[in-house]
Amino acid sequence: MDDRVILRIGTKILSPFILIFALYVQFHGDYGPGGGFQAGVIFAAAFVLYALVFGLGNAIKVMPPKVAYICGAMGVVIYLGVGYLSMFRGGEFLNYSYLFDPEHDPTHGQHYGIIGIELGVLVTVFGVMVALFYAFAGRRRIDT
Amino acid sequence: MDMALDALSWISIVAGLFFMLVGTLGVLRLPDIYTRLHAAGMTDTMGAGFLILGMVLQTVQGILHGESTWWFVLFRLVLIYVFLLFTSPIASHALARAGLAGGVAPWTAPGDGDE
Amino acid sequence: MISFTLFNYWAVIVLMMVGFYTLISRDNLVKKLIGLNIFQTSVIMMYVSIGKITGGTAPILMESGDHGGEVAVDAGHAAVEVLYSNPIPHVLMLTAIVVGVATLALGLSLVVRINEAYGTIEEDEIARKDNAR
Amino acid sequence: MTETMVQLVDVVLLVLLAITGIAVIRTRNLFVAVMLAGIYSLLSAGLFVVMDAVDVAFTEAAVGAGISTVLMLGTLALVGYKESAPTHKPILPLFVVLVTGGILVYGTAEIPPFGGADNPAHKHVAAHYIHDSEEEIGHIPNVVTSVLGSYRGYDTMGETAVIFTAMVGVLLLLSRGPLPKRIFHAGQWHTVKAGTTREDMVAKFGGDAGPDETVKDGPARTEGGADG
Repeated sequence: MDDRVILRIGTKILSPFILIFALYVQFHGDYGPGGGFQAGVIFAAAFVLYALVFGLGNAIKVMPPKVAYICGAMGVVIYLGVGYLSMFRGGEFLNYSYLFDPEHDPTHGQHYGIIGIELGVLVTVFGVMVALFYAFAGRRRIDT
Repeated sequence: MDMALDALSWISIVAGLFFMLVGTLGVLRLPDIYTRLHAAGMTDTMGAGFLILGMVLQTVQGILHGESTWWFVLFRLVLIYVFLLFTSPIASHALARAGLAGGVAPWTAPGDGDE
Repeated sequence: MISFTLFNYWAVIVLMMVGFYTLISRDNLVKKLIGLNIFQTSVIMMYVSIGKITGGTAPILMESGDHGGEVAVDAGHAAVEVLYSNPIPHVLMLTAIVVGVATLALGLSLVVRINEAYGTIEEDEIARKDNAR
Repeated sequence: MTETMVQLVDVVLLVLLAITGIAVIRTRNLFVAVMLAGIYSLLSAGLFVVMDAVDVAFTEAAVGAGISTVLMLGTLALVGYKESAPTHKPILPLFVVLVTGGILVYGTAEIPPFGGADNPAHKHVAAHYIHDSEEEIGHIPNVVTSVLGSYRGYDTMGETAVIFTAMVGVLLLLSRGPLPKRIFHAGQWHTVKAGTTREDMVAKFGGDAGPDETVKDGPARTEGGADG
């Protein structure tokens, strides 16, 4: 092990709080500033911090690039899935009012629809940001 | 009571601004990265600390006036300070390490130390 | 204030032109991308300042006494109308920022590839090497 | 009183932004330029808070000042920190910029005053969103979220797809992709034979030891970022 004790311990203490803060931003987005984009970036920032302190090799063990790529694609699928779900329930594409029964309160469906698509945005942004960081940091430099 | 809290809060906010100013001057005037980090670290702990203390006093005043939801604001302010206590020294430490790894020799006064 | 009515727009245009100048006058590709970034941020500022309403507050609806904001302050006259800034530019610019970082990443990766092929990221040197081929 | 103070903060932030922008133009150390770009993003986030756009400010602080800076530093670790001296006279770009800026300023004469509550921009659907979203979308106090998620869900969907596409593009360009057909090294072009790996080229021409080193000390390898 190297001698960077303060950095390693500090990262280990802070990382879970960064992740929790990202989730807070995600789910508090209905009531205050925040939402999927910001939460995704903050979620990714925790992994970037980990990679900076522990090295890219260890970060790849924690979060393989493939998982990041799949996350990036999965978010779009979740988003489209919510849209198609409301379509199959009898409404228009992305009309969340139809997510529940037509007699049901339409605002209920709207609320869950927004939570669903925000989740999709979170997953995509998180995956894309981590993948971008890996792409740039994992590149080997050829001297020219 | 109100007056006292308000005055205390403003005093600590002004003190925070003073420390911020001194820290900024230090960053601008000091000779090398390590001494500048020293000044910047003071900005974070003392300056931001006093500013948050001032805001906490304002929040306490609100709570005394029966604003029950301001407890959350107080809680968040305390959390912010706790995280500042963690992140600021770690960031300074990381920067100083990076400077050392990058081969920046610490500045010494002319004619002092190196012969 | 001295005719503050349009000052904000003018200042934002100045920032925009600073970014534009960086973009067209520098040869270094990374510097060009930084200039593009500044330009883009200034455009976002332009939109956001169109959405601002003087005396307004952030478009987060508040119920009386719940968030301790404007309504609570004006508790004396009960049903006071809270003025909210226009949320539409905020929504549009929110997406623009994230798209901006996506395009920036794409541009930076192109810069990395150009550097690998040419060994430089200065535009005139790249042109010179192309001609010397 | 408060409005005057808000305008004061606004002016101070705009002046600081202009100073930062001009410093970006003047510096020749790319590391410093990237750091100044991060400062620019953070200052503009402050400006967005002043202009009541808290969501935009949050995004700008997280994305513009955070991830953009990290990506640019990652690039600088691969391409180097020095910018060569400008070779052209700045007269033509300056002329273009001044003319464009002049035209834009001339165009602002038709813009309604800053901050007016009766501006046309606030008359169309914005009032509807603010007044009726509580009823139509349910209890979501943040209007930006309900507009982003529900009223303008298509926008957000396309935008999610755009960043996904950007990831695909960057991965195609950067992740273990094929080497360029020719590489410029030591004053001449070298043809890269088919089947040569990146490791072979690093062994032949020199380069970084591996991914780990690139990350660990990459941005730290400037001269402390100190230039004046």
